[in-house]
Amino acid sequence: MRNLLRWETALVFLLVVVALAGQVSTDGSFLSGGNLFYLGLDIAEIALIALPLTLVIVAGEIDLSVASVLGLSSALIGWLWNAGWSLETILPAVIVAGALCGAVNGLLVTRLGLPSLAVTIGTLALYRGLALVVLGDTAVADFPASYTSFGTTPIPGTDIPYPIALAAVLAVLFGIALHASSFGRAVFAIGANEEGARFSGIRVKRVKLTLFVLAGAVAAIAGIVYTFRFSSARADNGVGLELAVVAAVLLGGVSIFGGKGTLFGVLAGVLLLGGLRNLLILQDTSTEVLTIVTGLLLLVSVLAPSITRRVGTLRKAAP
Amino acid sequence: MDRPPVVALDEVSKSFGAVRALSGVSLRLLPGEAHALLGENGAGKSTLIKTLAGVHRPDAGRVLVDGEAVRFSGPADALAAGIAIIYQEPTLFGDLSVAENVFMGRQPLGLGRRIDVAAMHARTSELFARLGVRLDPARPARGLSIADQQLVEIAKALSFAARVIVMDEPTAALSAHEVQRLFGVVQALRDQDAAVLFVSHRLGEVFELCQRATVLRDGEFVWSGGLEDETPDSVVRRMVGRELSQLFPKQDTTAGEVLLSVRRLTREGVFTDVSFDVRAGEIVALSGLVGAGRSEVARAVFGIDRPDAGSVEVRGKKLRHGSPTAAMAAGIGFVPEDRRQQGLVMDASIERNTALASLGRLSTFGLLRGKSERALAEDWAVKLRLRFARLGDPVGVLSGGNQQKVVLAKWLARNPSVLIVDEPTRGIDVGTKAEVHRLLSELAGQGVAVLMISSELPEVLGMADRVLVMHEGRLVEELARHETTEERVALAAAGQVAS
Amino acid sequence: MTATATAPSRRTAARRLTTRVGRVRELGIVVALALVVIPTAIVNPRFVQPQSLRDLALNASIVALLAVGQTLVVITRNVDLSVGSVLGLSAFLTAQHFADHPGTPLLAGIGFGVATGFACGLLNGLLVALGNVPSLVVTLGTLYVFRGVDYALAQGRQVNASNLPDALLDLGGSRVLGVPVLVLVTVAVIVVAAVYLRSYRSGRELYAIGSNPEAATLAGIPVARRTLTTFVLSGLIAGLAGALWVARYGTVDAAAGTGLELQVVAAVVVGGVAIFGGSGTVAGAALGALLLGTITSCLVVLQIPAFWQQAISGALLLSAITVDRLLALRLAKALRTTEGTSHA
Amino acid sequence: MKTRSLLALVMTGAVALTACGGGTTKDSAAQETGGATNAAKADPNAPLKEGLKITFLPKQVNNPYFTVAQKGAESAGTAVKGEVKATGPSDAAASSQVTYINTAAQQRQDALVISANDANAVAPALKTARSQGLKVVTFDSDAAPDARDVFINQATSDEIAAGQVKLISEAVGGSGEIAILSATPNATNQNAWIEVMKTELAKPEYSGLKLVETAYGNDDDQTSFQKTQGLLQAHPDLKGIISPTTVGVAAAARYLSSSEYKGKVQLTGLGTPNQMRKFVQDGTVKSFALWDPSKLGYLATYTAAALASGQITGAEGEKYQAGDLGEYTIGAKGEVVLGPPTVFTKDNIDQFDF
Repeated sequence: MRNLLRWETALVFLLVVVALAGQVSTDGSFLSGGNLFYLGLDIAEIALIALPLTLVIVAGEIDLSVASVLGLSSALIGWLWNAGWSLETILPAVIVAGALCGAVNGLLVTRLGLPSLAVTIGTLALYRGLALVVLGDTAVADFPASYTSFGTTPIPGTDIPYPIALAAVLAVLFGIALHASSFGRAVFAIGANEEGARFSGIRVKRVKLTLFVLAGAVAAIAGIVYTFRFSSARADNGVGLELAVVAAVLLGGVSIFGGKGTLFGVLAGVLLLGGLRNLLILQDTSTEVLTIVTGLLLLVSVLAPSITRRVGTLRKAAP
Repeated sequence: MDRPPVVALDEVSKSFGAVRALSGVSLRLLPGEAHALLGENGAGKSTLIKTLAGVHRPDAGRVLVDGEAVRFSGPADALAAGIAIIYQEPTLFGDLSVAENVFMGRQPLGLGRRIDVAAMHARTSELFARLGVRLDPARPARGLSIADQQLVEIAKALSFAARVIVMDEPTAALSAHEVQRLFGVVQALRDQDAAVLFVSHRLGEVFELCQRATVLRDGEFVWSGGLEDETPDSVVRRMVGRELSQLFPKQDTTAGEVLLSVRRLTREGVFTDVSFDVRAGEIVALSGLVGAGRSEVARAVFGIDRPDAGSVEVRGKKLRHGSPTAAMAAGIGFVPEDRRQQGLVMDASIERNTALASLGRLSTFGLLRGKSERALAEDWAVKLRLRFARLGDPVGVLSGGNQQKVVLAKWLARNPSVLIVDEPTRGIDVGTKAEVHRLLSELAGQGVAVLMISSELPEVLGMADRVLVMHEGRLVEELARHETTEERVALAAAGQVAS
Repeated sequence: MTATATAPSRRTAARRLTTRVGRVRELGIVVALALVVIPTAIVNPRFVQPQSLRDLALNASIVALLAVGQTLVVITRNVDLSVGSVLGLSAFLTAQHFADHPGTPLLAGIGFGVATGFACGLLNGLLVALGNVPSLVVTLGTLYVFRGVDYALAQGRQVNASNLPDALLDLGGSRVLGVPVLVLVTVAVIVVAAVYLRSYRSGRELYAIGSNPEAATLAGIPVARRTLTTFVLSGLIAGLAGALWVARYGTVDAAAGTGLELQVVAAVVVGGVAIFGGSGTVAGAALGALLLGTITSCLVVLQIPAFWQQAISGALLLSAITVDRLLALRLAKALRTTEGTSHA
Repeated sequence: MKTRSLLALVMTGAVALTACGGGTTKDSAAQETGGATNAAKADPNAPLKEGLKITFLPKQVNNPYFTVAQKGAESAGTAVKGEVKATGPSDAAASSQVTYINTAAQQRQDALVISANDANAVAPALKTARSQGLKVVTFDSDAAPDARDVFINQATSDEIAAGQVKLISEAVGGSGEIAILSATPNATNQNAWIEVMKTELAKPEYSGLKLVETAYGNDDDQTSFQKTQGLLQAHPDLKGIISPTTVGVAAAARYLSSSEYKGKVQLTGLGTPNQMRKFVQDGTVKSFALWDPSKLGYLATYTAAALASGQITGAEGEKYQAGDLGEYTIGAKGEVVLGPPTVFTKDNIDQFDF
């Protein structure tokens, strides 16, 4: 526990360092309202998906299909829009579809007892494949500006993008669910010791199913955000995003083995990755550096706790 | 017995962080002897064994093999020195065949250093024959009963003609018959001049098998010597360092209404047609050999496993099958067999573990009330005399006995009307054991119906108002308190019931 | 229960079932392959002509190679997600090496690629074995790092067939007795790995590690060293695959092999290797790769829109793990009823 | 129950946030086409400003084709005494350019030269950037017309398509089945060319040629390989393949050269000389075409400089000097055409290095 807290402190410290370095090196444009608006837009989908995924990983499972659900929901939006549905019907329908995708993952994991890693690698291909089947390789772009502007303009009078406001609201909800509710306590217990949780009367299967459904639904919401932000419904939207989200969650100090992690850490992780990325792009750093930095941060995030632990025990053992 | 020791520890110390697990402990294992290692939980037995096994390196002191100081850099070195360890929890490879488990890393080789599978199977069969066991060498280890797993471990130790064999609670999972077999094997090993280090909480077995013993307490060496002049009482005194009051203090209570009623419960291939009642104020023991289906019945009653047929009723109301939630709502509490895996979340705090079964009661609209949670944990920590530093500490740092108290607290916090306890004192030191027994007795006195599963006959005899005996998945005998003798229970458990 | 009386027959039944499950699993893939190939061949007989069969084997061979390395890793309850990036890095460096040093002997150049893979694998292995960090995360990290290094070294350049020696390009197309050399190399690697896993102590130890890591430590198995070895082997094979990629495609830039890791993991899982270690064979994994590749080719030949391909391979992967699970449950039940047979 | 209510809360929250008022359908949605209004007036004689800051944003960095184009852009930058910096995503996903467009706006660049991954996905960001004063020039692959000032077309679709059909007709001897191996099915330029090829093939002089299939290799080596094999198996009498994409044509050439179809099945397409040199020399490919990507980059960058200097506004009919390339005229819909593609054969291929 103490190690985790230390890791989150380190994250906040890193965030401050990045912010200050960015501010100095870009002559103040890094923390300007305009840039923060773009930064917010860039991390919106990752931030959204990271919320339920944190819970899933804390419960000792993983969902790699989230980006494909995002793509499928985007494809569905385009397909239904072309079919003449109204957006007011499409959006709830798409969220339900996302929840269904999550439910399929969850049922395969809980009912058949399959490992979620394998299941969601399978549905990663399946859902992306379905997206391609639905929309093919075409793009649907003729959405009304009243909707797409949610993704391109800030909330009037502020520099806050709408998707970030949505993510913030959901973050509070998920934070409460994970850290202050009996549901969250069950999630931690399942991740730390599933059998023990079951023997304590926790409905392990139901909790896990709920988590996968949430992951699917939120991934679909992220798909809506993505579609309107780029006013482009395509089957290949968000390809590969799952790795970025997993990277952010792990960087946030969530244990890949489950049972440990905080939502605050994850949000800090998302911000750190997004901020660093934004800063590097502002600095015209070449893309390969971005790729390498992402990878290194991920390595550091898993190596750091084990190193601090080792140093800690050494220090304790010294006297 | 003047021969030099095969293996000896000389003033060995070992610390983990601030915790001193062993300080200046010595041990001499002579060829041809069976030597008991005794001590309460947390006395340092496991650390000592792991030092012999090469898992831990001592901070100070020496490990001597044939009188020469050695440094084990890992388990492989210890194995090479002829030290075999049979751990309390079997350490088999479920995906591999039984024969490969026996010969892992030492498989007989044929042409081109390739493994000779036929030879390996043949040699495994030979070993099993020596143990009097019929197991297929080619079958995978997954699915073996705990007793069979233990036997594979023993065969493994035999397979490389070890000069020192360490057995950590080898009899915990074995039937009386198998225990006798094992003792025969130990005798045979002694005849071949091997040394056997025997760790057990069952003092009867210790006195039957061993010639000498070493006692540890709180990581320190207490005593070592021949057992011929000792009695179980004198050894226990050395272990706990104080006199013990009566071990099994069940008070007499009058049984009330039937609280738990199990009818014709069946789970295919596991247990068949099990029916019994437990009344308020009663402690009913479910006895039998390990693998007879006792724990499985308890799991099915609590809803962990779904029975194929039959019913479970609490206060006359039928329970939904396969739902721990329903069982809990009806007032059943369940202290499971395996504390570490099933009873507790080891990384979580004492407080959280205590509250884990009461989350619903501790929250409003799904939101937890932190104060109530803390108050609950504090309350039960006091009631059960839990020894701890902070309620926020992970439960994993507690001793086994204190961990068991946390499990009990978790269930008692729900005020259960039916409490199922599966091996409630397994691997617990003698002092805590007495506390647990007193607690169960008090609960019964308060009108709780207690169903107790135990492999220790003295415990069964001391605690139970009635004893149900299972054999191969069936309930074969029911004995009232006055009828119960060690012999009748043992006979019934072996399947020999006087009709 | 009359366990004692019926035990022997049940026991052998369980044993037979166990030994069979492995074979059944591989047989299942072969059946699936037949189910895919035969209808396609009926629709289009050219699908089973020599050239076409060669193409099928060639298409699968690089993924099959990577699947062999991945199997070694997965058996020990780890995973190597960086194989696609290692392949890309090795492919580019090999091609660049050949282009910069036109006189390089063929084997030396391929050795260069293999050495690249070796270095990457070593890094992965050291991080996993010594850093005590979950391999999923480590290799996810190095997936980014290796690809980034690849981009950084390539600087947008591309190595074209005209810069590569004919000997290398011929390797991608030439045949021995009608079988393409690439396929022969793949088969050789599969055979070596299969024999190693089946009949050598250290190979069996990999299964032991995946089956029960703690027990493996206690049994004196050098877990860290073996884990390191599997990652090195996986990297090495990915390096070789990178060199062969150059031979096959002739045109290489820094993006070669992007996203290949998912195909490889899918092949391994479809091939019956348990994702949590302890069981599976390289032959199964290679067959899995062949099946997935063949399905893609069949869709092309049957002129089914390519959009279906991904959905189908996803569904296939899911059904593979489901079948595995059901088989395992059946096996567990069979073993359960043979319990309690230890007393003679 | 708690979990369910939580779920419900999340869902309704999301729905409430998106649902606003009456039904918005495809039909009801008013198509508001902004249309580039060129308020400013062009001054053909305005001097090129010095020190212009121009961002060059390819579909994907590390793509060899764009690396060549980037060199042209950089030499144009030197020619106009401006500062050209190349940046961009490492993947060609529809949306990954948006960040870079936003960044260019943040950095107060003068102009943006971009090859759009997705015509629509980049449009909102481009519009925002233009509203902040950036001049936007698209090249190679256009964005939505109202989101950019000028589009530099490598060659007109007619020129490219007609050229490709002519090359394959010559290669196969005027008759036989042919197929097309394209990039992705939604690649705008590919589809435009394929359409023109179809009308071209309908002409009497190509009556002997029969287009049997269009396959999509997704600009990926492996997929292009498999699609080529598939075409050959599905159509036993196939005589020729047109692959109007650099990745596809190289992959197809490599496959043919190492298979028994070498010399029997003809191949042409759009490819770079360096990629194709080997296959032209070994006879797999007789001829193929391409414009010079570096000239494309040069022209696009020069045009951006002209826009930023006020020489042109992007209106039809405006003329301007593009350095070494001479004079260009802006055509309909703000398009500028680089010129006819070069045809490469065994005889001339060694004169080119890109």
